[in-house]
Amino acid sequence: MTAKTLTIDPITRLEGHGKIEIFLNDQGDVEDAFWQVSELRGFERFCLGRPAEEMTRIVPNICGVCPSAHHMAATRALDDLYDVEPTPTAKLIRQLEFNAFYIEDHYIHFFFLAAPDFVVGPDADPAERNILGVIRKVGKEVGARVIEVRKKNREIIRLVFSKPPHPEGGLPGGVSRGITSDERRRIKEIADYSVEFAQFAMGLFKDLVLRNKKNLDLVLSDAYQLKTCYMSLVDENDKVSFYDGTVKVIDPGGKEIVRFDPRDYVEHIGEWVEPWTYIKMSHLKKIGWKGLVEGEGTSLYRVAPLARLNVAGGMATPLAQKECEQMFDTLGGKPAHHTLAMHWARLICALQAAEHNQMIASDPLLTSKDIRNMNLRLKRVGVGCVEAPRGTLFHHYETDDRGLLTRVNLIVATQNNAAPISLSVKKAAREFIRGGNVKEGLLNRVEMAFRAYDPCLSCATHALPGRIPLVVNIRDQEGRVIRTLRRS
Amino acid sequence: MWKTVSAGGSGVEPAVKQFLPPCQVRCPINEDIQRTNVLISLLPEDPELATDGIVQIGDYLYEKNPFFPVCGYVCGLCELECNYQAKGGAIRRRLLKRFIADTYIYQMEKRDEYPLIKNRENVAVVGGGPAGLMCAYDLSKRGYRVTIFEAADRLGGALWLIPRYRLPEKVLASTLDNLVRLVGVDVKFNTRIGEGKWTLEKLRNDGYQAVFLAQGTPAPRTLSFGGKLVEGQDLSGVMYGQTFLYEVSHGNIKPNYFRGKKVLVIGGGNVAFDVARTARRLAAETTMVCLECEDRSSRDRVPADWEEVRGAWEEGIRIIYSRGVSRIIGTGERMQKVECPRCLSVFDAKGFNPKFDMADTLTLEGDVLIITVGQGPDILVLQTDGLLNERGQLVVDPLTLQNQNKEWIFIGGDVRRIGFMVDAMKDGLTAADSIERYLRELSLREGRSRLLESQDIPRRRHYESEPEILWIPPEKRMHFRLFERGFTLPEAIDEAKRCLTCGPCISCKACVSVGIQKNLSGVEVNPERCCGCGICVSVCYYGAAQSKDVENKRVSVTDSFKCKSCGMCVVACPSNARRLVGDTMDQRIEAVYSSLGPARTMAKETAHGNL
Amino acid sequence: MAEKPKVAIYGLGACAGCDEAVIDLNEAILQVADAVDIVLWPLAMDFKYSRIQAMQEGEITLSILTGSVRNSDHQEMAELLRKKSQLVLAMGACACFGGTPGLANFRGRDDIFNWVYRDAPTVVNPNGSFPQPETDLNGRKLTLPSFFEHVFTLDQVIDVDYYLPGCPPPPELIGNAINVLLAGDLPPKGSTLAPRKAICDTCPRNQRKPNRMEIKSFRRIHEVEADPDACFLAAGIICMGPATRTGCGETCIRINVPCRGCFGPVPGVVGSGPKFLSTLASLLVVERDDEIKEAIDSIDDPVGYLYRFAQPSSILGRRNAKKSMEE
Amino acid sequence: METYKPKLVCFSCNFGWGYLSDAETLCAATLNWIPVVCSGKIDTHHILKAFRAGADGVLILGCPEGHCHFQDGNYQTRKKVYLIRKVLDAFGIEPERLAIDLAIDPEGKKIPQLVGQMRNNLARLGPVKQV
Repeated sequence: MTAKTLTIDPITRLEGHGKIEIFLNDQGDVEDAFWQVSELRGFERFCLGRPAEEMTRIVPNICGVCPSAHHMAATRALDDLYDVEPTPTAKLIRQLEFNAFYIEDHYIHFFFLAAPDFVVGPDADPAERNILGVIRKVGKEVGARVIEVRKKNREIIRLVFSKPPHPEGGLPGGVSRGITSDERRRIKEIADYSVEFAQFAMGLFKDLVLRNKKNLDLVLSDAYQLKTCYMSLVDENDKVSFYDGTVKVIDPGGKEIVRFDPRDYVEHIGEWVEPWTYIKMSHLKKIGWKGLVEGEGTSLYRVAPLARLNVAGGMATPLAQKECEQMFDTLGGKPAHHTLAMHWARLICALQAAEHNQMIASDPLLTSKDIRNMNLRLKRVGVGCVEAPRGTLFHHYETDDRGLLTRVNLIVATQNNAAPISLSVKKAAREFIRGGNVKEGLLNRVEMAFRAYDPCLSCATHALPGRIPLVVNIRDQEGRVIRTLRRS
Repeated sequence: MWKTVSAGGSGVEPAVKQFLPPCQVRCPINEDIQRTNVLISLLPEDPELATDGIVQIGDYLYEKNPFFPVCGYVCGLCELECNYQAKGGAIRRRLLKRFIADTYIYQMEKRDEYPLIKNRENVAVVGGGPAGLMCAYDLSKRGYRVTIFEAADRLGGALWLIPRYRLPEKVLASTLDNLVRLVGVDVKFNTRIGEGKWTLEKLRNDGYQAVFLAQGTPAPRTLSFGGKLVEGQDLSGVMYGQTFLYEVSHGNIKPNYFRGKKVLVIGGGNVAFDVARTARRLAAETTMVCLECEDRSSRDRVPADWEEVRGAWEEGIRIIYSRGVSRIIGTGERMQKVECPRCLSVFDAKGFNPKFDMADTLTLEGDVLIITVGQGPDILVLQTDGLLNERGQLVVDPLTLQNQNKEWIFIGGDVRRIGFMVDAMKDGLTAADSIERYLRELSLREGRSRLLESQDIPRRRHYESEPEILWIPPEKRMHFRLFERGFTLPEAIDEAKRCLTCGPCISCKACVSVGIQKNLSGVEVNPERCCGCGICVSVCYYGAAQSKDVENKRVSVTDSFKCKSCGMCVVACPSNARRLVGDTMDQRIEAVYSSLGPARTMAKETAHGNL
Repeated sequence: MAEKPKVAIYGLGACAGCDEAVIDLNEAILQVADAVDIVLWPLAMDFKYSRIQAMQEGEITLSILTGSVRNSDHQEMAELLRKKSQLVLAMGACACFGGTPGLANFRGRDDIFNWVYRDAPTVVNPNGSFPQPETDLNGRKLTLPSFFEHVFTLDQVIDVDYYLPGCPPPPELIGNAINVLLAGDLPPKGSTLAPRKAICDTCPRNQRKPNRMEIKSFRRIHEVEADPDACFLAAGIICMGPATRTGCGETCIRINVPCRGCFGPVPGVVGSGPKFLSTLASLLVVERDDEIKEAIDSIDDPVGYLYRFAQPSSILGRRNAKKSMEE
Repeated sequence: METYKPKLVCFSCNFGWGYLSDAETLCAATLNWIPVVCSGKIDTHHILKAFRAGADGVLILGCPEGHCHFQDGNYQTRKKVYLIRKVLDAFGIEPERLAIDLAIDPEGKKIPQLVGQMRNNLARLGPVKQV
């Protein structure tokens, strides 16, 4: 297929939220490739003047897919802003909700977006490569169980924090509502169900990937590796932590570069601006912007499930720890640069969340009435950091002496991954386009890399929604589009 | 230009149950107090420009109450019930009315007679006091030919007993004269019914088809103690208050008549205070002995108005409370002293039944004793005409005032029940209505029983205190000229503005009369929209917006009697569930806005939100 | 078998929370999937734009559009779907009234750009770059959709048949709306497919409200331990409930946080913000005149409450999309 | 250059302003004059719509504090005005474009004067800037 026979699709421009432009040189080889994010909403600015405590009720609008992450980051930022330690019960309730969110989010991603590639196969007809295809292959009851685990965990979110797509109720020093003992029983049931489901999902993954050579090769293949630094929150025992902790960064060789209090994030994280995309490229400020390069000396880092497991000394719960060990054994040790192993790591994180909720459900303090620490002292600056499903998330608020916002800065999970995603795109393009010929697998390759990150562009630019509808434009040296590829 | 656009009244049809401001409920003739207060408040501050308005207000008041100039000097009943009383002092309505009267009495004299066609029956009114005159006034306006039979040589009856320092002769005389002149009432003076040839039967034979008997209470009540007449009332130096005041009003008592004399006045009513203060003005050293106590919150309190009490003690009158008089002791023919045992209580469950502590008795010396403990009708006349029952009581239907022995006789005023001037006036009106019903052969009772309910005080943030009482200092008022200064125009406007206008709009409509709004609007609640949030209830100043529970849900309603259509609830209602019906503000706004020219970046008004 | 009705679900300037709410139909989503042919739903399934493009006008029975309109892409997609659809349902607060992102209308585009790409503390931008609609990189042009100065509601851009507000709408109302609109017995055009009264009508706390509310000063939610049974507003905590359409299930109130108004105004009210401003002012009672300002100032950031979800559809906030876009 | 003529909408309470004058005369003397029965009846949306409709300013004339015929209608309006000014400010409309004067003027002579004064102030501000 030559470039000249390709036609320009007149509706290209309509592809909203992210697109890829690939430029070829005279020889028809890849000169450059760009991943563009085309949205911006400006939450940092229109929140100015708002009372800080209202942020928990505004930031969920950044993203309807991971609203709980923003809500929790805002809540934690308020704790810091008001210099208050939430009561033990409040902390349990928040963690309960956050874990429930982890579970439903990770499984939706795995079954809706990742599983089709492994179950139906990366080379299958795109029309088949969706959840329905998965269900056809593994049975209807699996679909029902996925819906069930999502429903049950969202029931917890609803109970604690109102609407799952727009949680409310986080307050500085606490939460708005306590848990009754009747509710605890239900929470326990759901946590048990979730652990059981997590093990089932883990088994399914192993059947599909580890016991299927083709898939395993895919995961281990060089094409899906990217050597970057990694960042994640870890707890005081260096274990994976979602709700709070210290930020730890390792280099591509696995060596710890820095461990910092989230309040110091400004010293460590830089955001590079490019004129051709609305997303900013996060990198390690102290190393400096080196461009889109991987390997030794890169300032690019990755976040999200695999990063968590790479960075931390281990998982915080026993079953998850066992799975974690098995994963690194399979991948050949830490750190693992296998982008597709993100899926595996994701299932392990979900397992930890489920196990943790089992513990919380049995904690006597859960049903205490002591849900607010009212001992607030406004210190006018607050940073909240959580390990969101898609990676480390920072909310930074500054206020006047009435607690009205004067400065807001947000560093969002997907944004942390923006440069690596661009890098993955370039890498795939170089591999698949030679002499003006575009190999059929290009789109799949790019797509699978994308899916592994589960990028959330609405988060990333505090902009528009959801998972990326992917468009790839291939242009000749004149800049004319010679081919447009899209997931279709 | 000050003008009332519509001359008509406030236009309330008498309803079975009606809300009114408390002042109007208290006023026996339900004068349109609120309406005229509002009209006064809107007078121009320039006296010349204000005159027209004052006259219009006077005309309006006169229609319903031809005695209003007199009321403006002597009657403050409405003030007793004013909602403002508890919040800083009642609205000085009496002085407001006096303010109008002071201009209006000159106008009154210039007024042409009412163009009345008197083609109905002849009616006789016995007694030319407030009751009789009021009845005559009302019947005359209805087209009856009325003749007043007055025993004295002048009209007014007991009104003449009011001391001049409270009611100038000019005001009283002018009011009386003009009343009979304007409605064309025939008056026969010096004609005492029941005396000589003048019997009630004769009146009937002379063609008077109905008679209103209102000859008042010319007979003073004698002093009794423990159910027995107190002896010594025939001693020289002992007199009765009514007689005393009558003589004073006829100019029969010289100034300084009591100089160097100690005058004791027995009684605690308004008349007793009139007597004491009159005596004081005649240079007496005056002491009052009141059975009742000083504590104004007590049931046994002195019945006189507070202003009277205050006036008395300001003027140096000694008031001894809670003492009865058990004995009058004379030296020879002259009274010398009285014995006053302590009164422990005045009323008990049965009513008036005073208890005394005889061990605690005070003896007071005096040169003159004036007994002012009440008055009664001339029983003899009534008996002769067979108007009493076997127990000597008048047989009168209190609703219709019809005598139950003779259906063509109606009885009212003090003779029926001693009351205030305006109570007598009310009887006159009641009788007039009954007489018309009787003569037209209509039911006398149908639709007459009315239940008036008082509006509560509107809620507001600040209440202003009453104006200073405008009394001439005591040392300068020991004469029979007015001791109280009336309002100036600005004072009247200010005081009228203080009125909270508690009453419903429908009984007022002052704003419509002067064109502040074209018509009264009403608040309508759309139950489809009302969510029962109760915000309207919270913001309503008048208690008109109320919430009620319907099937376990709150909804709001508007009590249209209490609602003043101020629109506060409409503005505050977050659901637009309330709207003003008949209000034109929105149209006006619409018209002005659309005339502003091209609107600023007009977006399409979408259907959204309207469905 | 009759052909299944075609349904499109598409997010414009949206957060995907509405899509999540559709998925929250849970088992019922499978019934919907059986009954209809979902021709477009980027969040949940693969799709073909060209298929939409190739469709006849009106071929899609129902398009459910979420999100506000902030750039040229949104506008074009909205217009395309309008053309191809018999019915358009604006779903969620953003599509209906502009939503939270509509607050951006209080800030200029430059203000946002300057902060995000220049002034934020983490920015590293030695070249002073700003995202550009068109970037020239060694002769190669990269384009980005242009960012409108304003956030628009859907009905400022295309004709909308029905509305379903909420942030997001509860799944039950979504299911109901889909059923109603596909059943063919259509409510009047322009209808909002939600209950007609304000939240107090269904609020569990309404019965316990004092008969008369008097607010001396307003308090913020973090300053008080709100009584879980008592009316927020009566306690001086701003709750938009009385000015907000019910139907949400009072989910926020049930977890003891006050309403912020995501369901928008009740029928007959244009802009719940201004209307509620009157309410708040009316309820505020202070003794002394000089305390009025202080009491009013106790409402920190009134605009943020009154216009939380509806700036772009408000009296002063709404803009003519066509005209603004030309500017 | 055409001189800028600001458009001012003036609400005045009938109980405090101009009740002694002829409405038509006053109307002729005061452009865009909206007499109301009580300033308390002026709702927020009335004011915002005025700006929407192209007004450069709104002047509200109410009765003196404590002298409202409807108890506290003027006070209600004063509270609203404070709040609305904050809203206007957020929309980029100078708060002083909304003015309130609580006084009494039975003849209404001051109405055209005050309107003129405020129009001068508005002229200095210039037209309302687009947000």
